[in-house]
Amino acid sequence: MAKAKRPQQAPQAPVSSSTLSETERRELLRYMVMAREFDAAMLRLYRQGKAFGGVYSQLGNEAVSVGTAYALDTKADVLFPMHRNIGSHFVFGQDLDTLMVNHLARKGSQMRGTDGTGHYADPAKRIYGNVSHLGAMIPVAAGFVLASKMRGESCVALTYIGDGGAQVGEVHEALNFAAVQRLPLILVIENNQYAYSTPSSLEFACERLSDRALGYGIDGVTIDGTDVELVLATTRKAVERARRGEGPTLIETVTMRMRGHAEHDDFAYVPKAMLEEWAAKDPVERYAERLIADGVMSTESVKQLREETLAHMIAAIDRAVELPWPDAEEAFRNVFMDEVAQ
Amino acid sequence: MAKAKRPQQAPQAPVSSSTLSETERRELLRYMVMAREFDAAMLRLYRQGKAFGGVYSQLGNEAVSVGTAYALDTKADVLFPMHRNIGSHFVFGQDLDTLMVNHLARKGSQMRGTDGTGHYADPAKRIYGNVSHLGAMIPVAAGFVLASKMRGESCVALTYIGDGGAQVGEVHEALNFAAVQRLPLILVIENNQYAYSTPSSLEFACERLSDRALGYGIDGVTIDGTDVELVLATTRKAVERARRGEGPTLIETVTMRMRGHAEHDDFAYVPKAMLEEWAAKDPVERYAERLIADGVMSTESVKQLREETLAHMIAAIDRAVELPWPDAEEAFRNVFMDEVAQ
Amino acid sequence: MIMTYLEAIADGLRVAMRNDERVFMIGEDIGTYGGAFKLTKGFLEEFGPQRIMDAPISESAIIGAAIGASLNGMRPVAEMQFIDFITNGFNQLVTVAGTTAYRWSLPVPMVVRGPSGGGVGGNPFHSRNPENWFVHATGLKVVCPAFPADAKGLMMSAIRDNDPVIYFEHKGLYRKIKEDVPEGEYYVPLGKARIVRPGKHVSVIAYGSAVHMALEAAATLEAEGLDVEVIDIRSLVPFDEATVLDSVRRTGRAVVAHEAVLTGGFGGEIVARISEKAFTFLDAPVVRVAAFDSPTPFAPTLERAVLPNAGGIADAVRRTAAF
Amino acid sequence: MIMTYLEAIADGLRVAMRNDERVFMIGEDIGTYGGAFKLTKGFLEEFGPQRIMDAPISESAIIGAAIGASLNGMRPVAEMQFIDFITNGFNQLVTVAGTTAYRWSLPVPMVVRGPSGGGVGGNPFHSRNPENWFVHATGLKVVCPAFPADAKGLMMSAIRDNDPVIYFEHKGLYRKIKEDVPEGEYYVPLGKARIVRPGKHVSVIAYGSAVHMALEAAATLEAEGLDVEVIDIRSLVPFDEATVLDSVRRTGRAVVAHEAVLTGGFGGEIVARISEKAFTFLDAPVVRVAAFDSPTPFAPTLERAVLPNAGGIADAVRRTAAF
Ligand SMILES: Cc1ncc(C[n+]2csc(CCOP(=O)(O)OP(=O)(O)O)c2C)c(N)n1
Ligand SMILES: Cc1ncc(C[n+]2csc(CCOP(=O)(O)OP(=O)(O)O)c2C)c(N)n1
Ligand SMILES: [Mg+2]
Ligand SMILES: [Mg+2]
Repeated sequence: MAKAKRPQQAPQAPVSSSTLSETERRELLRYMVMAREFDAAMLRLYRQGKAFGGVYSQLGNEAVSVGTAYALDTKADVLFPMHRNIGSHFVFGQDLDTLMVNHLARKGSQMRGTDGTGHYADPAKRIYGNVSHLGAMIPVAAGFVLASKMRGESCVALTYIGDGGAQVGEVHEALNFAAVQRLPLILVIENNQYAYSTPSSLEFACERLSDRALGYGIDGVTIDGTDVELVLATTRKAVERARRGEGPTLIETVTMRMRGHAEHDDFAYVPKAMLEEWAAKDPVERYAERLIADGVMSTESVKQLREETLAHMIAAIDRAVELPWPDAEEAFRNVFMDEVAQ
Repeated sequence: MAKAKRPQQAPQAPVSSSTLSETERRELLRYMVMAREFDAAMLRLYRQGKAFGGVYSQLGNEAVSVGTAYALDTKADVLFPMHRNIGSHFVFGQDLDTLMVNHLARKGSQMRGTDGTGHYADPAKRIYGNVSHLGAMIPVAAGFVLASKMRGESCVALTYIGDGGAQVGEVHEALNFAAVQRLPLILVIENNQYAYSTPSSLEFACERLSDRALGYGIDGVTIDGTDVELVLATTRKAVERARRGEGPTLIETVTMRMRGHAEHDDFAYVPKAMLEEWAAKDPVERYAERLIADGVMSTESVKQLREETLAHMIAAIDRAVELPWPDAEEAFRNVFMDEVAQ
Repeated sequence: MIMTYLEAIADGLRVAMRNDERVFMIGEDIGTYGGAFKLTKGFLEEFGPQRIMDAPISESAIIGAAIGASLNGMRPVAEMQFIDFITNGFNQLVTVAGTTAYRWSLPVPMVVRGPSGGGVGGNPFHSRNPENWFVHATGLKVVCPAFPADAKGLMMSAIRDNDPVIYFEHKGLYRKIKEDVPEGEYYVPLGKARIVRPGKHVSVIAYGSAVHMALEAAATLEAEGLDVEVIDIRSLVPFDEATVLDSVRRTGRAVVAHEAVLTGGFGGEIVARISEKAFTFLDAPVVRVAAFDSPTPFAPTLERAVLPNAGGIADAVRRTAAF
Repeated sequence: MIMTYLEAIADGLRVAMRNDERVFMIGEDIGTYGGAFKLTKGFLEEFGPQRIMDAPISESAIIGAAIGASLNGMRPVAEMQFIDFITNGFNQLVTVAGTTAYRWSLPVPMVVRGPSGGGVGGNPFHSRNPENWFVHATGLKVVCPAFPADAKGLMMSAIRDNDPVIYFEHKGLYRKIKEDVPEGEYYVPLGKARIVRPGKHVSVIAYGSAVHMALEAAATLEAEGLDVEVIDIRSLVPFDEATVLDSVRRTGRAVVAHEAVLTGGFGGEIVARISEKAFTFLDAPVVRVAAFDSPTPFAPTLERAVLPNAGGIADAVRRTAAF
C-alpha cells in the first residue's frame, strides 16, 4: 500500500521542428495575439472606469485556449469555454462586434442584457458559454455530445475547468459519466497555480491533476500550457481518440495566471519571483520569436499584427461601450420559451 | 498520451500464516457470524411480513465491515457506517437490543421513531449512522475528524461507500478536502459488483476504484474483501498512516452482493454463475474453516457459535418487534435543538 | 382503458417515446430493472439501452446531461429514483436549466420526474414534497398530477414543452388510484387547474395527494350539508390563478391543502393570491392544511401524525364554513 | 461605534471567535485574501490558518465539514463566497444539517453565511435571494439582517445557537448602511421581529434590503400624510408571528416586501399568516412587493426593472391605504 504513484507517461518529445504549415502557425499566433490584445483592450476599459462587471484577464493562457480550440472542427464540434478562454471564441470564428456587445451586455447582445462577459451562447458559432458556478457546464457539455452520439453525428466537445474548479463535485460526476458512455469530451484543466487567492496546495494534494484520469479509466496528460504547438498536438490526439469512439481525455495545462483573479484583485498574495519566472515563458512572445526564428514571420509583421489587433479590439470595444443598455422591457421576457415564441 | 495506467502496487502477500492472536481470530469470526446471523434473522422477519422499511442484506460483506472496524480503536476513533455495515456496529460494541429497537424504529429508539435501519447515531458508542443520500456523510465524517485534529486529539474516521455511490460528487469533494487537510479518514469502497441493478460497467470505467487515490494524492489499494485478515491488516496500515498524520486512505474491497439490493429485489439481473463463483469464496465459511484447520476453533464450537448467535438475534428481534411504535407526539418534537432542551 | 396512476405515467412516456425519436430516458436502474417502482418495465426491451439509459449514481450528471442533450435537439426525461435525490442535482436545475431560456433564448425541453411524497413509511429521505423550491427558482415549470388521466396528459405535455419541467409523481398514488385513461396521444395543457368536484359552500384548492384527501373530506361533509368545491391545481408553474379566483369569488370561502410542509410552501402563494385578488369576496379567512414543519418521520405513528389528511381538511372546511 | 453593515458582521464574527475557541471559519479565499468582500480582513493574522481555513472550491465539502465539526464539539461558520453557490452544497444543508436534531437529538451548531441579493450588477449567478428554499426545508434557522447592529447581534446569536443557521447578508448593504453598533458581546435573539418605524396607517413587513426600501417609502409617504409602520422580520425561522399580527391588527392594512422573486417566496407565508389570523382586522387586501419572477439580469436597465424598490412599495402602500 505504498503511496500511489503516477503511471509512466510517454515522455513529451520537445516539439523542435514544427509539423504545422506556415499558414497554421501564423493563424495560431494571430489568435493568440487577439486573445492578448483583447485583454489589453479590456484592461484599458477597466482603467477608464467604463467596465461593468468582472474583467477576468487571460494573460498567460493564450496558448491553451487557442491551441486546444484549434484542434477542433469548428463547423462540427462544439465549444464550452470558461472565463479565461477568449482565445477559443476567436478560433471558433466569433466576430469581434458580436463578442463585444455580448461581453458588455449592450443593446443587441444575444443575451439581451440578461448576462454579460463570455456567458453567451451562439449556436451558429457552436459556442455555449459558461455560467458562474464553476464546473456546472461540464455535465451539460457531456449531454450535448451524448445527443450527437445518439444521432450518429461526429461532434467533439471541448471544455475547460481551473485548478480550483476541478474540485467541484459535478466535475467528478460528469467525467465519470462521460467515461462510462465513452463520450467525445475533452476536458482541459487549466492549472494556472491559483484559484482566486488560493494556491494549488490548498486546492488539491495530487501531484498532477491529470492523475485523475486513471480513476475514470480515460486518458490523461499534463503538458506545458505555454507552448501552443504542444497544446495543439496534444489536443489533436485527444480529438482523434474522441472521434474513434474512445471516450474523453483529460489534459492538464500548466501555466500561470499573470494578473489578479479579476481586475479588482491586486494579487499581492502571488510571490513576485513566480511571476517573473513565468513571464520568461510568455506564450505569445515566445511563439512570435519562434516564428521569426523559423522565418515564418518577420519582426516587423509581428509588431504590425499586434498593433493592428489592439486597434481593432479597442475600436470594437469603443463601439460596443457607446451602445445603449438594452431596453428595460427585455427583463420581463423569455423566462420561459413560450414567451420567446410569442 | 497512452491510456493512463495504474501505478505498480506492492503485491499483496497471501496471508498464509496469521499474525493475529487466537483471541483476535475468534473475535473476528464471532463478529462476522453476528453480521451473518443478523441478516438471517432480518430475512426471517421480512418473510414473516413483520419488517417495515427496506431490509438490506449484507451477505458476503462480513469480512469488510468486521475487518475494517476491528482495525480501529473503538474508544477513540469514530465509525460512519453505510447500509451493509452491520458488522461494524457489532465491533464498535453496539448492544443488540439497542440496535434492534433503533433498526425497527420502536418505542425507545434513539431516533424516537423519526427514522430506522442503521441510520441512528450513538455518540457514546462513537457510531454516526448514514442518511439515505449516498455519499452525503463522507464530508461530514471528514469534518468530524477535522475537529478532533484541531483539538490535537487522535481520532480516525472509518466510513464506506459502494461501487455505485462512489460516483456521487460529494465523495470527490470530501476525499479531496480530506487529502488537502491530511485528515485521518479511511474510505472503504465496497465494490460488490452491483449498485441496485446496475453492474459496475455502467457505474465507472476505471479498472480499479482505488485508482482514484492517485488523483487525490493519497494511498489507495484494492483487496479481496472476502479475506477478513487481509482486510484487517490493510486497514491497520491505513490507521497507522492516519495516526501519523499522513492523511486519508482509499481501500477498495472486492466482494459480491449475494442477495438483492433489498429483500423486495429478486436480483434476476445477476448471472447465476457469478453468484456461484462468489459463494465458493464465502468470507464466513472460509474463515471458519481456516480457524478449524488452524486449530483455533472446533467444528462443533463454530456450529454452536452460529446457532447461539442466530438465537440471540432472533430473540432480540422478537423483543423489539413486539415493542410498540413510538408515541405520535414524538413527531412534533426536536425539529430544533431548543425544543430538545425544553 | 383503466389504468393506475403509475401505468398512466408509463403510458404517457411510452407514447411520447414512440411518437418522437428525440425523447429518451436517463436514470438509475430504469433499464434492466425497469425502475425502482417498475414504472419503466418493458421500456428497455422496446426502446433499447440508448433511449433507456441506466446512468451512474450521479444526479448532477444525469440532470446536466439532460440539459446538454436538450440543447442539442433531444427531449430527455430524467428520472430521480426518489425525488428526494434531486437535492444532489439541485444546482443543475436552478442554476443552469432554469436560467437558460432567459439568458440564451434557447429551448431546454427536458423533464425531470420521480416519486415524491410520504405516507408509505419512506423515512425522512424518501418522502419529500419539494415542489415549492422549484416554483421559487424561476424558469422551471412544475407539475403535480393527482389522477391517472391527468398524469398521462401532463406527462405528454411536459415532454412536448420547450421549457424544463419538473414532474412530481406521488408514490402513494402509484397503485392506489385508477381510472379510465385515453389511449394514444393525450395532452393536458400545463397551467390549467381543474374543478374535480363542483360545490358552492367552500373551495378547497389542492394538488397531488391532497386532492384525494380533499375529495374524501368533501364526501364526508356532504352528509353534513356542506357542498365543497375541490380544485386540483395540477400545475404550479404556470399557475391557473383565474380558475382559483373564480371559484373563491363564487364560494367566498377557501381552504388550501398540500402534503408538503406548511411553512414557506406553495400554499402560502395560493393564499396570498386569493387574499390579494379576491379580498372583497372572502367571507372567512383562508385556511391552510399541510404537513407539520418537520422531516417526514419513519414510524407509522409519527408519520401519520405529521402528514395532513382528510379529517384535517374536513375540520378546516367546517371552521371556514362556520366563520 | 459607527460601523458599516459589513464591519458589524465582521465584528460579530471576531468577538465570537475571541470568546469561544470552538468557533472557526471555513470558506474560499477567506484567509490570506480576507474574503471576496474583505469581510474577514485581518482574521488570518489574528486567528491563524486553522481557525480561518481556506478550503478548496467544494461547497458540499465545506458545508459537510462544518456539519461534521459541529457534531464533534466545534461551532463552525462556513462562508459561501456568494450565497448563490449554496446550490452546490444544497444537499448537505437540507438533507443532513436540517434533519439531524430531529433524527439524532444532537446539536449541529453551525452557521452558513454569505452575500446574497442584487442591485449591484452581479448577474444571474451572484444575485440570488434564496432564503425561502431553506425556510421550506425544515430544521434550518434563517436570518436576514438589515442593519449593522442587528447583523452583529444576530451573528453572535447564530453562532451561539445549537441549530444550523443560514445567515443571509445583503451585499448591497455591506458598505451602504452604517450605524452605531454595541461593542463586545452583543446578542439579538433569533425569532424576534423589530418595529423599525412605528406608524398607524399601514404596516409594511419586510426583511433584508426591502426594509430600507420600506423606510424610504415611509419617508416619502409621510409627506402625503400616510403614517407607515415598518417591521423588520430579521429572522424568518423562527418567525415572530406575534409582532406582525399585532401590528396588522392595529393598522388593519399590510404590505409585505422582499427582494426575492415573488412567486413561492416567504412573502406568501407572511400574507397567509396574516390573512388567516388577522382576517377580521383587515380593511384591505394584503399586497406583496417583490422581484419579478425571473433570474436577476445583468444590465443595469434590466436589473432595475425586475427588482423591487421604494417607489413600488410606496405605490402599494398608497393603494392599500386607499382601499
Ligand atoms: C461553485 C463555485 N464556487 C465558488 C465560485 C467563486 N469563484 C469564482 S472564480 C473562483 C476561482 C476559480 O479558480 P480556478 O478554477 O483555478 O480558475 P481560474 O480563475 O484560476 O482560471 C472562485 C472561487 C464559483 N464561481 N463557483
Ligand atoms: C444520491 C442517491 N441517489 C440514489 C439513491 C438510491 N439508491 C439507494 S442504494 C442505491 C444503490 C447503491 O449501490 P452501491 O453504492 O453500489 O451500494 P450497495 O447497495 O451495492 O452496497 C441507489 C441507487 C440514493 N440512495 N442516493
Ligand atoms: Mg486557477
Ligand atoms: Mg454495490
